[in-house]
Amino acid sequence: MVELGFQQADLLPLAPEIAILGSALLILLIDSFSRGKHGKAAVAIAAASVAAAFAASLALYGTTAEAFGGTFVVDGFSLFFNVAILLVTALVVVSSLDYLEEFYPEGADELTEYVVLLLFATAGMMLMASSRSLVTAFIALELAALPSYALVAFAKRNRASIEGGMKYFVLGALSSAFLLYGISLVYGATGAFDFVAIADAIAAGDVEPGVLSLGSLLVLFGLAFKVAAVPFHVWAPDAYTGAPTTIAAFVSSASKIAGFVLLFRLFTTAFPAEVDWVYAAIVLSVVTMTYGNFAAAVQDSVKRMLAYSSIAHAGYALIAVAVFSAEATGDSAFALGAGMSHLLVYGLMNTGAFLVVALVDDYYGAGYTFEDYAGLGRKMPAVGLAMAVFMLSLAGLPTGGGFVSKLVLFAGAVNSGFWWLALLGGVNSALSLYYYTRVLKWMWVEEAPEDQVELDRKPLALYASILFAAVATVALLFAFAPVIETATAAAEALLE
Amino acid sequence: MVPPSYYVLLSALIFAIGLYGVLTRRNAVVILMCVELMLNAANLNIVAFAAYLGDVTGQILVLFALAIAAAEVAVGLGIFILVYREYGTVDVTLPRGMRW
Amino acid sequence: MTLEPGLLENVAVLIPLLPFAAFAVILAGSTYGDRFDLPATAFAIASVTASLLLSLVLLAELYTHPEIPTPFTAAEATWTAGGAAPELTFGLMVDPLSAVMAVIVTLVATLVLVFSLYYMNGEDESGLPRYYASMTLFTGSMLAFVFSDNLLMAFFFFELIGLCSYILIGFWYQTPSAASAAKKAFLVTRFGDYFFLVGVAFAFAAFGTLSFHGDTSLFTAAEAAIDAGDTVLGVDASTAVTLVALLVLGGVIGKSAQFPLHTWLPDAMEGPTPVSALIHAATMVAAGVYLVARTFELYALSPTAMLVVAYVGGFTALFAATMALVMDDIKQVLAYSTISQYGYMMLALGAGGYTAAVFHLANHAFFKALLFLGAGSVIIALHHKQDMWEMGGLRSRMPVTYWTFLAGALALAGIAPFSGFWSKDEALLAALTNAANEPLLLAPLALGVLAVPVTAFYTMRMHALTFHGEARSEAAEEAEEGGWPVYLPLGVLGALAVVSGFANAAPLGVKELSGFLGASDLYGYAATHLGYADAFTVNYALLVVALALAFAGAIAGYLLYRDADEPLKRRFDPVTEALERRYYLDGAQTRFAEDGVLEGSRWVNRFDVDVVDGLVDAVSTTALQSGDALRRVQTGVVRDYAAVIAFSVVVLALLVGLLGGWI
Amino acid sequence: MEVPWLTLLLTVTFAAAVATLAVGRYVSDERTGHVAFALSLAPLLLSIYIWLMEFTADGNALLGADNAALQESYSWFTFAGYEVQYYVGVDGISMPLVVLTTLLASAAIMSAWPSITSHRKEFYSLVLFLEAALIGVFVALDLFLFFVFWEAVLIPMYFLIAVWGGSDRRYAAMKFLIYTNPAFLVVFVSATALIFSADVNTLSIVDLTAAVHDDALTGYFGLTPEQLKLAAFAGLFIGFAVKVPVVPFHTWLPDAHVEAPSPVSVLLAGVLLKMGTYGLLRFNFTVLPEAAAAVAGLVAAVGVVSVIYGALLAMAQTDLKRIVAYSSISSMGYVLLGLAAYTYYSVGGATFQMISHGLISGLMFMVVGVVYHETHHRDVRELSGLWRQTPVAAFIFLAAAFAYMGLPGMSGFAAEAFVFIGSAASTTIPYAPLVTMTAMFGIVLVAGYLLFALQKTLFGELRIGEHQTAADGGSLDVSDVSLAQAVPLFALLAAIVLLGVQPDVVYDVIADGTAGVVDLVTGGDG
Repeated sequence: MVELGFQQADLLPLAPEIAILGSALLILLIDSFSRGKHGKAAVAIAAASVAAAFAASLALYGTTAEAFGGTFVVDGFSLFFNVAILLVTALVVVSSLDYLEEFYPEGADELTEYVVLLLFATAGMMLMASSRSLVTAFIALELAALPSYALVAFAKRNRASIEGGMKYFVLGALSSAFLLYGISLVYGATGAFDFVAIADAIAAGDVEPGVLSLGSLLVLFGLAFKVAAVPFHVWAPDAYTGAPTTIAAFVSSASKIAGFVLLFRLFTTAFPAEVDWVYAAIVLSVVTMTYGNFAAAVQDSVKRMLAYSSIAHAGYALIAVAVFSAEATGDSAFALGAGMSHLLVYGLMNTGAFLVVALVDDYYGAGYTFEDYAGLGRKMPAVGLAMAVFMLSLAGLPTGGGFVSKLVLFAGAVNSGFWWLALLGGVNSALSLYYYTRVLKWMWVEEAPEDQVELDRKPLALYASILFAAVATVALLFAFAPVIETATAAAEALLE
Repeated sequence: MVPPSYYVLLSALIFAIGLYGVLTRRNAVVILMCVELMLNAANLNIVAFAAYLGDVTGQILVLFALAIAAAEVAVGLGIFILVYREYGTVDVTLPRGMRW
Repeated sequence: MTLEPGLLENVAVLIPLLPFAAFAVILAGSTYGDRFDLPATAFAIASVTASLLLSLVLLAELYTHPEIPTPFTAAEATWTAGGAAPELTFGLMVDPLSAVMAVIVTLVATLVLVFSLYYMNGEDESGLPRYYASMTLFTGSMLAFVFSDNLLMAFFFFELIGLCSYILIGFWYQTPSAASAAKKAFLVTRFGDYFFLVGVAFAFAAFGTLSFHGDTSLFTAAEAAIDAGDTVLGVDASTAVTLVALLVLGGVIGKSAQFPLHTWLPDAMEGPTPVSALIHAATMVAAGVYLVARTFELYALSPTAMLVVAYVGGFTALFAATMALVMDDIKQVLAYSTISQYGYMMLALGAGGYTAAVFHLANHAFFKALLFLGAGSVIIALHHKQDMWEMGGLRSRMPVTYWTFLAGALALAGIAPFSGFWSKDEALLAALTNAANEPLLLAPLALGVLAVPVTAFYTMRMHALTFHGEARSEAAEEAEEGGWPVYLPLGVLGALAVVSGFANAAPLGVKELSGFLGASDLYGYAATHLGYADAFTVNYALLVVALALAFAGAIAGYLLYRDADEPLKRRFDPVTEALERRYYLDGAQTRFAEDGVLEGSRWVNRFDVDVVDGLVDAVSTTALQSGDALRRVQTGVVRDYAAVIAFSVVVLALLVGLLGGWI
Repeated sequence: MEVPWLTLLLTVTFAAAVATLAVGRYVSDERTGHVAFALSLAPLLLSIYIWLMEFTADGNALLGADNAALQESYSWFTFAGYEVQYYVGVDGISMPLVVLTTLLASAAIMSAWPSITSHRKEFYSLVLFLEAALIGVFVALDLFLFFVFWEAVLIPMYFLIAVWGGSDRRYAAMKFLIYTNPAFLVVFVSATALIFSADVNTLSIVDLTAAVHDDALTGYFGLTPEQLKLAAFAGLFIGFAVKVPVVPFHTWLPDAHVEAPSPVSVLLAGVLLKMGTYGLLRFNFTVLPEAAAAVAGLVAAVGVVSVIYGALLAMAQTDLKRIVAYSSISSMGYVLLGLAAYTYYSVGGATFQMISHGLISGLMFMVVGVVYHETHHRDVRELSGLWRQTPVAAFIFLAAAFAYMGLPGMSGFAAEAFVFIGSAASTTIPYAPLVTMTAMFGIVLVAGYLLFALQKTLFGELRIGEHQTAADGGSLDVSDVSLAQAVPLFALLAAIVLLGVQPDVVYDVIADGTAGVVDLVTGGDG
């Protein structure tokens, strides 16, 4: 037993986060003390730490622990999201090896900063999953957000990247202000930051309903910004489009997942369904999936289509929040578990899809529009097949776990009496087929033009990431049991 | 003791001013300052409530929030430098290459 | 001759089976193309001849052994066991009626196939395997229809007969008019069959059985339902019986080319003449009438249905006969004559004259096949000329044809003692007798009597134009008669035209056929249910009147056209116009199909494309357009984005506040 | 040891698809089709073997836990206390459909040899994937598994139309996909609403059926159990109706058919449409008999409208494929009528019609494919007198057309006769005789447009597009069907005739599967 005043009980449960943070600091340290930059080594360390964190998260599974006076809590819920976030990070980190070398000529040198920023953001997101206090939640959120701003603007000579970073930052800062203001009102109304304490205060009944409601709404909006829910999504299409594609994958997947985990925990633990945020969540869900799909349907750029598609998926996941209603809380664990499962699967599919864009658009320079994908499926069948898996699974066809998770999610809505929300989701899914299959149409149906770029190089790491994501997506169709069962158990524990 | 409603009113005012600035100004740095105003409005709220409730947690959050705001400024200014380098100005309305 | 027990069943089974077997062999062999011509011919003739012999054995056996209980089921096969529902079976029902009909069918078929050696093989037609395959399939189907022991099986083969008719009418498929006629024939009869099938479905739904005999036959079930006053098909049982009978009558009207579905038969003359002889004169067209005879006990349960049958028959008899007056094509004359003659049979059936109908059916089969084959002989001799105005003077050049054709013509004209006279008279007698019990039968009777001189007139006109006077074309001057494949069928049929009427020459006291058919049972049945006469006694007044009318018509026709070299009909323009245009009915039906149904379907299609599918496309267009409109929110300017967020916060907060009640 | 026959069948089919891709790399382009056909024989023979030797179903699969034959179930995942299983089994309804699928898939593959000339291995592989998914649809007894296969069908179908289709293939493929997908979600929502209000703990359709029939239903959010049943019936009906398709949800079908390559049309018309009717039979008419009986008149009316409207549409077409496509709509209307009538013969006949129409429309599309491949025309106005030069193809076309018209001696007649004699006696449909009679008028209309098509294309003087021969001779540059093409054509024709002459080959098992469904409404008095 170490006697330095540290409590093992505080630190051990947070081992995954500590591993990520530690390796980030280690890379910085090496970077400071060595003359040259060691991009590859940094990637290796990062990959190792992600693997370690992943292993730790799995190993910790089953433990429920509070750390640092209950401001952090490690439970099935947080570990589930750790896994989801780390999967995305791993894919992004590994693929960055090839990606930055090609896309940014100075990339190899900049790789250390890039990796460190990624790791910090990852740590922030994981901490968001574990936070059970508005204080730690806010800090973790900013820890995730600030590196993300920098990462989006990472391609310093690229106008789109800068523009995207600037927009992301300005709006992110604005929404942080709303969030903090909301936190202040909740604090004022309940006198507490701890989620459980807030719930207790509300239960005690001695709160100003208007202040609490407005506060919870502002917090909801702040997190809605994070998950890019319409109408707080405005930053997302531009930031995703402008960002280096790996970062777009990271932000649109991991960051969104992290936003949702906080949303889920906060609104299930702290605010009972009687508080009026439920209306807002329903509105957000409906508007988000509809807007995302409609706008995605009319894009010319694959990357921007994916940006809107990720907005649409936020709408689906919001169903899990929206179905909380006074009558149906008993069944909400089901919907929540379904939402969690969908986010995990979504992380893989969405990241994989963005990585294909990274490969085609950035690595090979084939172009960003749908037309530029003409005939690529036949030229690189493995990637074409992987893209088919991602697109169809995102659309909710049974090439991957996306089919199961989306259906289970809709089933959750039906189970809570929101059959109409499920139907609306269904209509949206159908519309989404239009634009997802457009990609496949160009990749597989159309013939490649004569003057298409050479695709002779094979970036191993990028390929490996894409294929891993594809295989994992397909595997989740068959091995969906651990995901949904874990998620449901975690959701049940959370709601108790 | 001053009742918290005054603080709340004041902070709301400051928040609104900040928001107004964000919405109307073109200069990135001014916008950044306005965001800081908004953040500080929230901080003011929290401090007021903390004092009223006799709870130190709120004040701790404010400390963190200040630090975070500073970090935000650092990142933000870095990005604005890139904007300036590319556009020759920090007018936020100019970068509009991506839309729809 | 007495057959071993059980052997008779086998004989009956083989009768339809042999042509089917020949069909299968020819179909398989037809892959060899023209090299299979001879084997195909041989198989066809051999199988049908064998069936003929077996039919004769069957008939003889039944005739000589009245103690054999009939009807009996020669063979039965389950079509479907039906699971929990009643099974549906196919069985061969042997009774005097089916035995007589089988002989008619196989005899005519055999003779026609022999004639085909001259008409088809002799002319080096291509596609002979197809011809013989269809002919054997037809013969097999017709025989199976004849032996059917239930309504569904009857329909089954009724339709197959239609298929064969379609293929054979369109035998010269490269001729557009033949292809069109084939389509029309199938379509019009299909229209009739539609009602037939509805009748089958209703009968099964109403009475749970379709069988023609046995303890639970359709007739006994229907009778029982009426007696019990059951409600079936949502109406009382007697109405249901009438409904079923009338629906089945739809098929009859289509197949037997009765008004108003007669229009296909004249067109069907596009087929080779042997086909016309077999299918469109003697057998297939007889199927309709045969069906009514077969289900006579059902019709006898419904006075309404009986009257409809009689009216359709009487009207058609006169109606078609008038059109035959003006036709120039020899086969067209025969076609309208066929329609008219089947009208007589219908009239007989509707009037309760069961024997008369079957008798006339048999006689007509022989003499009409004879006339068609005679016409075929002429047509080939004239190198496929069918217009009677290009014939003439063939009497001396084609003596066998002339004399046999004359026998047939006199039979058709109803001149004693040729066959048609006896049976036609019995048909009219039936109507006259029962008009006493059912006055409404007077009208069809009158129509039938009126048709007698008309028939005689057009028959002799045809005969005179074809064989008398001067040859009116080069071909007619050089016409030559064929060999034994022509003489044999013409001779046999010619003999039959003279003698077959004596099978039931009632005025002479011969009632062999009636006795053999056991008609008195049916008369008794009709008497019970309809109040019709339970026996017919010869009415000599009617006999004399009919004969006189026939003679008058025949002599007039002969004299007017003996030396005619231009159509006389021009003198009666408005009337002949109507007759030549076939009372405008053909045109009206075609217009209904083309301008009505087809044009209507185009309207429906336009509605489908513009409205139904247009709505679908509109949804997708709207979705994409609204997507395009929605994304304009994304102006690209960060200050606008901030405004969106700020505005949304305010709106949503207000909304929720109002919903939550804290504002 | 118990052999998991159905899993084996699915695996073999799936493996054949993968093997085609793999082997396709090593054999010449022309040989790919041969390889695929050889591989497709494995599921075909296996399915026939299963039917003949292993299939011992007793009654309807949904109406008793032990009714279905060859049941296998393994837990897949659990959510909200509901166990989702890999649960398969066959009964008298699904077994013939499985064999129909394997038969048509092999036939389609063989018929594709001459016409599919690009990306062959992908094509054949996708056809086999499609086959596997279709088999899955028919053997699944778990709701979720059913959904998986149901949606899995869309994927190969989309590509088969989009890649190998005609000039407007992209639009057609997209329309097919986007039209049928939301329909599925309506089905999904309705079915899950039912599940969640039923006292079950699995997604087994068998359990669900038992629960619904035992009235072990709670209401659903303000709906009483009765209202829920009606609402679920409506949702399921609309969803499946799109797939059938039933007027007015039919407009995706002609586009898909016209653009799809003919071998794919074979499967589309032959099997895919049956998914819709199969769904209706399984869910609407078996799980929810009360609701079905309550609205039988409406369903029958929809069926009648489909029959007549589809036939009228077919009549207005000149493209052979469009004619057959619209007539499929018409034929499926009979199925609806038969199901709604709830008598032994009508429901059995409706199911028999699925098989029969599968064979006939398959044959029809194959022969149209031959004509199109040889002449490059499908418009009846561009073709004339083909009989003279391509008698075998013409013969098959003629035979298929007459089969479509319900010529006795062919399966179509048996199916229609069963439906008609059954539905005329219906007790669920108001004015059943009148309704039946109206629907039956379709048999006149179908004769009208098919005879017209035959007359235009096969008869008259030989002419193809601009090219015309002399009135009495000469030939054009078209050849008759080759031996390889003739094999599947004659095989299907033989099956059609066999089922027409001896329907009990299939109807026997179908009747066993459907009798229980009828008893649900009529109480054994159907």
